[in-house]
Amino acid sequence: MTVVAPAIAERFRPGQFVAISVGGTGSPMLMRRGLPIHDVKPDYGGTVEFVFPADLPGAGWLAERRVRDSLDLVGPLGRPFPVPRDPVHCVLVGSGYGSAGLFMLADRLQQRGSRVDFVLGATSADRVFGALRARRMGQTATLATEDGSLGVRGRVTDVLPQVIEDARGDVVYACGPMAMLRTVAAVATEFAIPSQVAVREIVGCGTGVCMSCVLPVIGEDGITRMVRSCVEGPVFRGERLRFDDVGTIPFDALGAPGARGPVEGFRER
Amino acid sequence: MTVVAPAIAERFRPGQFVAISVGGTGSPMLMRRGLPIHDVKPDYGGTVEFVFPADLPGAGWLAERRVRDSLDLVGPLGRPFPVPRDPVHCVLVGSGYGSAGLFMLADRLQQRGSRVDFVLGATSADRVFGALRARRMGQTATLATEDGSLGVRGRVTDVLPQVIEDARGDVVYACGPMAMLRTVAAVATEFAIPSQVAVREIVGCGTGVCMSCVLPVIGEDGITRMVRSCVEGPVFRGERLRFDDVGTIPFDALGAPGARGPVEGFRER
Amino acid sequence: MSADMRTRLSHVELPNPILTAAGCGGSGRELSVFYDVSRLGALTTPSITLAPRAGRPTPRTAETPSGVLNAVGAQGPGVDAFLTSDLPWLLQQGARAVVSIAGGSVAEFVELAKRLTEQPGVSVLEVNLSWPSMEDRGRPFAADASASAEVITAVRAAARFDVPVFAKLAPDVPDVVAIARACVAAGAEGLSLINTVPGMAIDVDAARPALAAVTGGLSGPAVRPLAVRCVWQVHAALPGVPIVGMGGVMTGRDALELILAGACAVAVGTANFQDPFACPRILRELEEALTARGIERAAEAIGLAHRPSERQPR
Amino acid sequence: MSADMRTRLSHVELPNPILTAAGCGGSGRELSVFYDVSRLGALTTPSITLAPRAGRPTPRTAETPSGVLNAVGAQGPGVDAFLTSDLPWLLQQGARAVVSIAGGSVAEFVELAKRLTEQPGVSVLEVNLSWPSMEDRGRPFAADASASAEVITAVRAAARFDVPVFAKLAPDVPDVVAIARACVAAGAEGLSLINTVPGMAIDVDAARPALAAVTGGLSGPAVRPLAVRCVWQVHAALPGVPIVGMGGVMTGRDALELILAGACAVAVGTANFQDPFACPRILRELEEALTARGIERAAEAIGLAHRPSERQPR
Ligand SMILES: Cc1cc2nc3c(=O)[nH]c(=O)nc-3n(C[C@H](O)[C@H](O)[C@H](O)COP(=O)(O)OP(=O)(O)OC[C@H]3O[C@@H](n4cnc5c(N)ncnc54)[C@H](O)[C@@H]3O)c2cc1C
Ligand SMILES: Cc1cc2nc3c(=O)[nH]c(=O)nc-3n(C[C@H](O)[C@H](O)[C@H](O)COP(=O)(O)OP(=O)(O)OC[C@H]3O[C@@H](n4cnc5c(N)ncnc54)[C@H](O)[C@@H]3O)c2cc1C
Ligand SMILES: Cc1cc2nc3c(=O)[nH]c(=O)nc-3n(C[C@H](O)[C@H](O)[C@H](O)COP(=O)(O)O)c2cc1C
Ligand SMILES: Cc1cc2nc3c(=O)[nH]c(=O)nc-3n(C[C@H](O)[C@H](O)[C@H](O)COP(=O)(O)O)c2cc1C
Ligand code: FES
Ligand code: FES
Repeated sequence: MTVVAPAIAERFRPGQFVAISVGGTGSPMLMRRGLPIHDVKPDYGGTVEFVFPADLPGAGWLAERRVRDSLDLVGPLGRPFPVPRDPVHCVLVGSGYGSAGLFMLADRLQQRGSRVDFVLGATSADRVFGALRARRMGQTATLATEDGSLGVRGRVTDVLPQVIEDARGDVVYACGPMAMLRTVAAVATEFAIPSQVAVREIVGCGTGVCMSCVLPVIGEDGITRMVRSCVEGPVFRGERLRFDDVGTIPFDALGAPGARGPVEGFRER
Repeated sequence: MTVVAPAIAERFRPGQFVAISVGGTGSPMLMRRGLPIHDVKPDYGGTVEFVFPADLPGAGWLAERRVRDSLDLVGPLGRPFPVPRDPVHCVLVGSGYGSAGLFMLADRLQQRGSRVDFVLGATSADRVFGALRARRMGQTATLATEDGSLGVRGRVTDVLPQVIEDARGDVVYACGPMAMLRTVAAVATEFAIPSQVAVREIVGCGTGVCMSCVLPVIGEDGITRMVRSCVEGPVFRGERLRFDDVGTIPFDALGAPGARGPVEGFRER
Repeated sequence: MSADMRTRLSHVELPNPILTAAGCGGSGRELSVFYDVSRLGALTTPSITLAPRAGRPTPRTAETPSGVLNAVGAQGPGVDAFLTSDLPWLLQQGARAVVSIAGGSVAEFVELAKRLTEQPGVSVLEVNLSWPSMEDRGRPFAADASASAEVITAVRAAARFDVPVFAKLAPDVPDVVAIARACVAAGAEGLSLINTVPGMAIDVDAARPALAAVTGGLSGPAVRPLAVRCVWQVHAALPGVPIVGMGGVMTGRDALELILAGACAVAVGTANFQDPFACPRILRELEEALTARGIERAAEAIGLAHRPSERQPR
Repeated sequence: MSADMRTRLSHVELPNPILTAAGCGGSGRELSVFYDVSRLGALTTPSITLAPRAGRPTPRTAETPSGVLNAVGAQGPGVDAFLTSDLPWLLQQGARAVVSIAGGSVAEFVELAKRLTEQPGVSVLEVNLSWPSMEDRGRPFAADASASAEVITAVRAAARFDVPVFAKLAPDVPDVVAIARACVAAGAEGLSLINTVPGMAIDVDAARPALAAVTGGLSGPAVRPLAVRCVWQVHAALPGVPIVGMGGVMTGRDALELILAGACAVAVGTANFQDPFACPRILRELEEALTARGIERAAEAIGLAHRPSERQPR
């Protein structure tokens, strides 16, 4: 979906997202959906293109929007992908609609003289996003689908090690579902290269006030904190994000329930 | 608004209404709006035309519907206007969008050889519904607007006595806001002729299950009951509807709070 | 292959778990214009009172976001007319009747229970405990465990032994489980959860309460999270007690949500206003949802969301 | 001509009646990206606890019809970090701070009240009584009049005399007026109504609770009828006591609804998630709504819907 949004288009940096509101005024759906920005273009003073999955709650309403309808979106939000000053070899990994977030990054990296190799995948061919564009832009573009309907049969993470090796990758960038990011980060660690992963499902406010989107992340000081992926992410260094503990409060996290904190009651507000 | 609804078109009798649902699936607006049927036509297997006021909650959503969108409506509902077998002189009084309910009635009355005189009004010219059609169909058509922007300055009830006299009216039919129906009924009583009034604002279910739409009505047996205007109305005999007691439970109504019934608690469910 | 939809309210078997909620399905005649009411698991009657009641003044209902406020005040014909007209009509249709009763005192409840179960025909007696107690300055029985238990003990003693007594509870109490326990200890065979939640709306243009009665009961999808929570908590505490879940069920998915929380039947209220075909539609959707999940008997889904969770890596 | 929007929380004057609700406006820094937070009547902080808290596991929020369920569990930095970082930042912006406090025991509340009011800077202390009491097996203080009063008495004694103490109450009690009276008798200068309502949702596809914490608090327009009702009842019973009304306010009309019911200020919670500009927008809409009705001072609208009604013929 493409919208005219000059202010967002102007300020956007790769990895950032827009938080969109669905259902219109008086909608029974109150939370925003964070969606990766796929493209920004100078047309009509600045347009922003984003991709949404067909099963996103509110997707039906979004799909019904027509030309010249207005849409309520806030952005660009979040911390962008860090882009190295010097040319390096970058492997960009995307799954499903998460791939959408990678093309502007590739553009920026290539402007700085970096080499870009793509690894894109999805459950099936029709859900692979941007395969053509990846082929056009990337030094190489490796595709993987779980049903084998496009490229290799399997997951992006199955082919990733080979790609890193072949491309002599210096860094991995990824955007996709959490389970995939976890494997990507692990693969990067095996190769002893850094990974920058962008988490994808941000539902809440997108602006840091609702505290929905926290993840256990290890800080510079070695202390784990529950940090908001909408403002302190969506991009994290792969080795800082404690994937195994997502969905929990690790016992050693700052402020985790322990001897000192108040007990957790059966219904706390 | 015109919709294709053969089953409603086929069964419709003047005075009946449709109960429409606004906002689509998952809408935060849960109640139906009862709207007078303006016209039914044989096109496309049977279409139904109804009118809704611009300030109806949900009017914005209704106005946004486009050709071929589907709409959820139930009808025809309610008891129709009784139509005399023999030709008589009928005065049809409508206010605002309530006028919409009168044209099919006029048609039916004229088919039976009755004479029809219209009295239509609204706050201002742009809110008078069907003035042209009334002029075409009626023996006479008297228009009244509160600001004088069309026809006589004043309310329909100001001009009604003169029309009844001129037309030698045998019966008055009316559809419009409650306060107007009340005066219409009073005028008819003064002329010692019957009035048939159709109440207009029915919000709830339209099918008799929610008990929202009750009015105090005197039955054949002389006992006042709180009756549902969606199933026992929307058409009532003017002299049976206790206009002065609308919005109350008259002390002499069947089951009114009294010596025998349980007390009314501060929050009863 | 379609799922086996049968369910039980205590020893009473119903062909399917979709009921109308009290006061939301009329006498049954209104809905029978649209479908055969014997297709319902059961029809729950409006709360029957001893004397006829004219109800509260209008406006009686107001729309709120995803909700409806009502202060109908149990307009109804009284127990005599119910027994001579409405109940026989329902039985003649082959429908099952859950009969809701409401009284201002224990004595009224007892009288109603006796009168209604003298003859066969009532499948289940549902005791509306949200009714204001005349003896406690209009405070609803359901606000207090001992007041609730007192009514249930008396109703259980007065009603025919083979008619199960279900206590219908209010959600706006700090501890719904305590009230539920007290009712079950007092002899209730089952529980109905939840009644409406006291609410209010103001017509901002008129600067007046939107309802003539000022406050009213909130129903509809807005309150579904309260219903799910109450059913969940009570089923966790009293897993053997049958629960009729209700509150904001508009679709088969919503009905399934309450069943997964622990309800063995689901009553549909406000949805009947929005869609006269709501009950048969919800039944069909529920059946499809179960089949799609490979669940062959509706009964298997009851309380399923309580099973201990294997922590999955996400 | 624009309306005079000033209002008072006890003796504290605010430039306008629109506040953020506790836990819904972050530390203020997040919203300051969008507008100057000194334009708020006040910013209410998340409930401050003695120790830092990591909060509850995710998923922490779920969407329900016109509502949001949350079980964030008051993630926060603890009182020390609040005093050294968040509060000075707010004051530096020229913003006013209503500081919400939460403790598991009376002693914790006392410690918090002391620490926070030792230095000036706190405009109002809001006592979150929905917090589970460690001394009463996790039952919230707000469920019980005497437990609430005990906390308020102690906080009032511990806090600086010139900092008004507001008691924030839960709506899910049979008689909110009784709790309100007890708090005012115990020394509360005002009341905040309402906190979230305990609710739950089940992910029907996973057949699991949607929240990691199973139950959560319901907020948003779904609960506005409860908020209006509580504000109305408490204002009717205690007309002189200032009330901060909140619950489901999304627009200026909604804010006006609570003011007409008796609130002298309105806090905006969930709407901040939906629209980062919610507070300034609601303030503007409220001002327009007042002006359109010929009301020159916001204060004149407080409780206006309570005026006796001349019965109008309809
Ligand atoms: C804001 C938001 C809210 C949403 N809320 C809901 C909701 O409430 N309910 C709901 O049903 N859906 C919800 N969705 C939709 C859902 O999260 C995804 O959008 C949906 O799964 C489809 O996305 P996808 O096509 O990218 O496929 P995905 O399921 O995201 O997967 C894409 C590909 O990632 C790769 N992958 C997956 N797992 C691994 C792994 N472990 N290792 C390596 N690779 C892997 C595979 O190649 C897979 O095919 C929501 C989405 C968004 C954005
Ligand atoms: C289902 C439904 C729900 C609605 N809910 C709301 C709501 O919640 N809030 C809201 O603001 N609006 C609501 N409305 C809108 C409102 O009821 C009317 O639709 C609105 O007043 C405009 O209708 P109208 O143009 O017919 O003018 P009306 O106000 O209906 O009046 C038309 C004309 O009737 C005549 N008339 C009026 N009073 C008298 C009298 N005493 N004697 C003689 N003649 C008289 C006058 O000529 C007047 O100009 C609702 C409407 C419907 C159908
Ligand atoms: C108009 C209306 C009338 C009701 N009348 C009764 C009643 O007489 N007795 C009763 O126990 N509950 C009554 N209820 C409550 C419903 O039975 C049900 O518990 C509640 O509405 C929640 O379900 P819902 O959200 O599906 O409507 C009534 C509800 C409504 C909306
Ligand atoms: C995510 C979230 C966090 C909240 N945190 C607190 C809190 O820390 N302390 C408190 O007293 N209330 C808290 N609340 C309750 C709100 O302050 C407010 O009372 C409630 O949400 C109703 O208002 P709303 O419908 O405008 O959100 C929180 C609400 C939400 C949604
Ligand atoms: S989405 Fe609300 S804090 Fe991140
Ligand atoms: S509108 Fe529901 S009973 Fe008439």
